[in-house]
Amino acid sequence: MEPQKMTAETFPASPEKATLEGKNKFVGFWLFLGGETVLFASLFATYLALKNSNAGGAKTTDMFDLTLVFIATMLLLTSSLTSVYAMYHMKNFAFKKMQLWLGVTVLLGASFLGVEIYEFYHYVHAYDFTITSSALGSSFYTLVGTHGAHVAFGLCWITALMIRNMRRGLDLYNAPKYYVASLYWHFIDVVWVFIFTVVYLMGMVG
Amino acid sequence: MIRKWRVYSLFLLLTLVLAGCGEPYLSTLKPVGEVADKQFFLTVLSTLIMVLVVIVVSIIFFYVIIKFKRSKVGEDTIPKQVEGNRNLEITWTAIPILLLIILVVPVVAYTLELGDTSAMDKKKRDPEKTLVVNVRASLYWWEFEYPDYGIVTSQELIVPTDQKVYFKLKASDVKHSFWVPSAGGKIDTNTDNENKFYLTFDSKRTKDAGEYFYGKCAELCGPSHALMDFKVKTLSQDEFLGWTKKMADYKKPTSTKDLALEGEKLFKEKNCLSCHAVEPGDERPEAARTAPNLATFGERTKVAGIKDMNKENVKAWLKDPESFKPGNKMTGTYPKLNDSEADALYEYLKGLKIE
Amino acid sequence: MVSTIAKKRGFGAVLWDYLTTVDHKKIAVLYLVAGGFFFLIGGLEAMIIRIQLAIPENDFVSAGFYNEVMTMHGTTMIFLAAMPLLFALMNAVVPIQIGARDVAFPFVNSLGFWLFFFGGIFLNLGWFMGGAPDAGWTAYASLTLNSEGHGMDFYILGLQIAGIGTLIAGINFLATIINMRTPGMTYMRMPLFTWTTFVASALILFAFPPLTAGLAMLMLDRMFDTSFFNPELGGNTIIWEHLFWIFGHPEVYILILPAFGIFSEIIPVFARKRLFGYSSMVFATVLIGFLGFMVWAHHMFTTGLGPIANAIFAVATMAIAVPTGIKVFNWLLTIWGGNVKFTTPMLYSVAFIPSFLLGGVTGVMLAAAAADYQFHDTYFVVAHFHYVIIGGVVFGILAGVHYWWPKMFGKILNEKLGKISFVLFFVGFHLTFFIQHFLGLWGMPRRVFTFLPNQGLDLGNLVSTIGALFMFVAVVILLINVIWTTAKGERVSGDPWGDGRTLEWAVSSPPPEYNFKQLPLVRGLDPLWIEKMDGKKGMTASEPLDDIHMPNNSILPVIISFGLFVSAFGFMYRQEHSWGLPVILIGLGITFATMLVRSLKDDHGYHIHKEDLTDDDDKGVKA
Amino acid sequence: MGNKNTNQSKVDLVYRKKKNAEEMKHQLISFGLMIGLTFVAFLTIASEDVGNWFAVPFILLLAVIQVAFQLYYFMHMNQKGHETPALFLYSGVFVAFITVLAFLTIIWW
Ligand code: HEA
Ligand code: HEA
Ligand code: HEC
Ligand code: CUA
Ligand SMILES: [Cu+2]
Repeated sequence: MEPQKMTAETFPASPEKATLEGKNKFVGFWLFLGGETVLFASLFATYLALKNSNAGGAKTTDMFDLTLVFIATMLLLTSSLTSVYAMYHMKNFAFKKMQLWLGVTVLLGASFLGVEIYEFYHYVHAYDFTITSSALGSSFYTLVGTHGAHVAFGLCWITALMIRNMRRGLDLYNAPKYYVASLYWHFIDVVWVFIFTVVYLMGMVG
Repeated sequence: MIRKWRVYSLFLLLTLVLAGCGEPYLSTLKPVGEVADKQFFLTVLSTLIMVLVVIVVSIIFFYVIIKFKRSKVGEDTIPKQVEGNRNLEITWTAIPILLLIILVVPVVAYTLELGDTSAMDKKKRDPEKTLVVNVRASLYWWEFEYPDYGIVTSQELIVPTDQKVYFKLKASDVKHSFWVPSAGGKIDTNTDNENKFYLTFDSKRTKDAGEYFYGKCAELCGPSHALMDFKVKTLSQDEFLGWTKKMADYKKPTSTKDLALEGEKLFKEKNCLSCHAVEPGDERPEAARTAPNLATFGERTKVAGIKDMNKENVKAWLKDPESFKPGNKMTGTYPKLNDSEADALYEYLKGLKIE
Repeated sequence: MVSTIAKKRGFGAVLWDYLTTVDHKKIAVLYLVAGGFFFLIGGLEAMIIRIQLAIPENDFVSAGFYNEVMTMHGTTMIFLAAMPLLFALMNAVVPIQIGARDVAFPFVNSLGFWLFFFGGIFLNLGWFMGGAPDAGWTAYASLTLNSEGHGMDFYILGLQIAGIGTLIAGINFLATIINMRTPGMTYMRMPLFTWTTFVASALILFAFPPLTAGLAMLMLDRMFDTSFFNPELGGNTIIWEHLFWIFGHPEVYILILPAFGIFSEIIPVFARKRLFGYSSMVFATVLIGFLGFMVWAHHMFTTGLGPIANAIFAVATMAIAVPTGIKVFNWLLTIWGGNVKFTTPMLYSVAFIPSFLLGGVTGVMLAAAAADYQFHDTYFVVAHFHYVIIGGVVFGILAGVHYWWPKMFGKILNEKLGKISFVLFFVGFHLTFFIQHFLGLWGMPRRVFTFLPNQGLDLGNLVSTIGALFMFVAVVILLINVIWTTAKGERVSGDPWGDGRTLEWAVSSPPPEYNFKQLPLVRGLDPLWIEKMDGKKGMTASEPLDDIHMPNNSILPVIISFGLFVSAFGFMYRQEHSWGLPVILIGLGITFATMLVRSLKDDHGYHIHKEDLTDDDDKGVKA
Repeated sequence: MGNKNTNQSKVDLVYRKKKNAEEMKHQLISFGLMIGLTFVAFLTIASEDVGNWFAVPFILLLAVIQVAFQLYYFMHMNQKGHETPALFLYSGVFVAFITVLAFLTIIWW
């Protein structure tokens, strides 16, 4: 059964939780985020245990470049705001605007990823710092790389949602999907806050 | 009839337990030193508490399953649907907590006490009072280094009685674990760092226990993990000092027998020397010491830590170590030996002793 | 009606039905069959262990092969037998117990099964492809990295795939219990099996990610030359030990809590008496789950963490005895004053109490850190965990299988065979493992492929092996029972034990695909019992009769899991064969493309119309 | 698909729009604060004068505050119906915390 077409009047206040499917998605996804928290904690913990194990190679204090990290941080933080903005439009049943702001989110996210890839490339070439060069390298690239992979997955996900629903518009079937994708995107940002603090900023002070 | 059988089986069980109380050189239930004593005390104390718990629960258990059988209560009766009972809940929360407190106090005390190795790190350590032995575990053999005396031995650990013997332990390939059951609990030999602990051996009880104690590798380390045994010999403190002197003054035994001389030659030709040292004062760095030190091989009671020492076994080991210890690191590292070569090597190795 | 149609369909159609099913009851059957199969494999491996150790210096198997058998026994039993069998019971029962028509995510439910299935198959392929895992089920890093051949790769990749399946299955149960309860089914009215499923699923949610992370690191180290665990480049093998046990300890509670739940269902039914101290049972369950995360280092007392860490973890570990004790006494008090009928499920439940008790108290002995320096890695530990696992988990599974068999398949397992099998299993179990406490104390390390004669270990090991033979016979009789019942057993009603208390006994056996025609109204704990005591025959409906929404079947879960299965081969052979990389990409491509298909294609399910519901009266709620 | 919102009146809609706008305002403010916190954190590290004994705990605190904004405003945990998410998220945080604590204290000893 196709979900019925909606109007601004008939669209509920919390479209993400208006159906049982939506409620399930909402709860299930939050549960998933609880698990992700522990996954990242394991990687963070490993990084912290190994962060001085550079095996004679480059140290974090030598390599990290605050400007680059700052730019990346701004890009990702702003993308978090734009995705909030998209959800604001979703609640107001403004489909076009929602799509637009999601588009901006994707662009910002993609630039973040670009900066990160450049950064990795730089470490490899300027410092010979790779995932195999030391325990530090292994744990650094695994932690930051896992975050990067999450960003990449998030980009694909949001893009797919946008394309799939371009013609269809908003309804109660896809609203939870959008909502959950935006939760995911914020979570990526949460993780990044700890990465820039624990890995980069603390890495600068040794 | 059934009664009698029950009593009989109880007796059987008891005799089984008592008769099989383990061998004194291997069993944790036959402690031979202060460390093992403490651990044995905890074992007994905890067992007693547990037996008490088991008895109490069992009494209630048998009471309820016998008393409230349907055949006794009646097919159609519907029991009162009791919700619970606050006082009972409090009781069976409080009593276990009390029992655990009784257990926890000595556990924590002993854990801290047995973990105290500060004496071995003291700047002005008197090696005669606080002996330190460096233990290195490798696939599937043990090396014991006495840094104070510049001695290295393998497979057999010699320790003085009636004093704390401190150990610094590590592994050179994969993780192993150092365990002398009758002298005390184990500690792992890690690949990343050194572990420290101590053991003690009581002179009187070690005498009664026999020639030597069994040591074991207690962490899975590969196919021959089960065969990674070592022996512990105890000497009185004086004897021990004497032993270290002899070892330090070790002179290559000069054999007169042709066969032994032939063996010595073979030992060089067949590449043995590239791994095995034949002097206790091995000065090569650790990484180069890739095989057991054979300086006192002639005094060992076991070949490769596991098989009885005799000509047959030594020769069999030399010809095909794999059949003794699957996956050992000696197999295939030297040219094949024929029977007479093995004879010669045996003759030579047998002569490697202090005197 | 439904079942007669099923009988007439060909084998192909039935197979296709099970491959594509998203019905929790059919997924339960899948878990039961797969988990049961792996239990037999694991048991066979146990028999090889015991035969090899029957006499000193035996050469029934070689040292290397023994390590493979021992490793695979532990890994198979924990990951591929015990957990899936519990999942089978959870899937069969929990949605019905809370009065739901389905789980929250039927598709994910099926995906969880197929991931587990393909992971399990992959893990076992090592037997046929040049070496099974051989570093113990704990796979300590230095040994794993040192292990030759592909054995440990099978372990790493197989568990990674199966682990993801378990994780999403856990999320599914959580969401189901949170969202799908029928009107009136408040948290504090949920049956204990549902509660323990809930807490165990939460443990899965938080315990599996560290395992995932650890396995990923092992994989990177083994297959991509990183150095997490390579001390020469600054790595540290202890990290793996921590990650493994941060997962591993909660894992044992993931196993035991659902078993506790099963006993808490069975004992009240056959004692005809409400569970004593329901709320403290719930409280104890949650507390055990919580404490379970703070004790993992008791597996590492001898690692050298230092006396203070050891002391802290010793105290924390012992604390778990308290909530567990609360449970034990509540079970006893449930029987007290009851009217006990000793059916096979009840026999297992009653036998569980003293058996598990013995295992539990030796656990507390192990927790005494300084004493554990002696016990660690000896047969004392082997005895401890088989007492809790078999006396707790396996007894629980066997009790649950006998208890819910009629619900799942419409026939009661033969009671006579069931009781014979129980007696043999019970006697064999104690014979096998009681003596092992002493073997450990007498100085026998675990994971040894042989032992020397005349060191006081000969008789004990022989006794242990004889006990294992008893268990073997018991399992064979159980199999016979299953076959006999399937062929000859008689069909039963919805409430075959007569004293059912919870909602699953309010629907027919087996239940219709939609479980409840109308969702039932729950008025308290043990809802069916309450209605029965009020003289009613069944539950009161909480809604008018209406169309029922059902999810569509789908083959996609199988394909998604298969993709990962394929890519695992690529990962494994990447370093030695040039086809490795393409295979990785193909495999992952299959998986991700299928996931994309799933998300792009709308799947709204279908409806069973109410007109089609009214004519068969014995299905669903009797209004 | 039981949608029970068909009878919503226009008044309701206006009210909702206003509420949404209100919420968006809060979110904008928290975004501003987050950017500010980030600035402070980077400046703390960039400046030579701040000692590490202060800088490290300080930036960690800033991170926690920032993440709280993210969770409570951007991810709506301040709204009703988030009790279960909060329970599970905090359970995850608890496990995360002891994991990190353990790795900082007993991995190297
Ligand atoms: C279902 C599985 C399960 C369960 C439930 C438990 C339960 C417990 N376990 Fe066990 N354990 C394992 C499975 C399990 N374990 C496995 C598989 C291993 C080995 C892993 C490996 O190395 O391969 C292991 C190993 C293991 C060790 C490490 C040993 C070593 O390797 O050196 C320790 C140490 O503390 C331990 C402790 C405990 C404790 C304290 C409990 C407690 O939860 C028990 C609590 C229960 C009771 C105590 C009984 C009832 C209580 C009362 C009646 C109240 C009164 C009681 C008292 C006052 C004592 N376990
Ligand atoms: C759920 C968990 C579980 C279960 C149920 C069991 C069940 C059994 N285990 Fe256990 N075991 C472990 C988990 C489990 N085990 C773990 C985790 C380890 C540690 C591994 C490690 O160190 O890494 C271990 C280790 C272990 C050891 C120690 C090995 C060593 O350290 O070297 C021993 C030794 O006796 C043993 C014995 C047994 C026996 C006799 C059974 C019996 O109860 C089995 C009974 C079942 C049967 C007898 C099935 C009979 C089979 C058939 C009838 C099928 C035949 C037909 C076909 C296949 C078609 N196990
Ligand atoms: C790769 C280096 C290597 C070479 C070359 C080598 N061995 Fe060994 N040898 C070992 C190792 C390692 C062990 C310990 C094996 C074990 O116990 O697992 C050992 C054990 C022994 C033992 C038993 C030691 C004991 O303490 O009981 C003897 C004897 C021995 N080797 C003699 C020889 C002889 C003779 C040769 C030459 C013909 C030889 N080895 C060549 C590595 C080597
Ligand atoms: Cu070395 Cu086991
Ligand atoms: Cu544990």
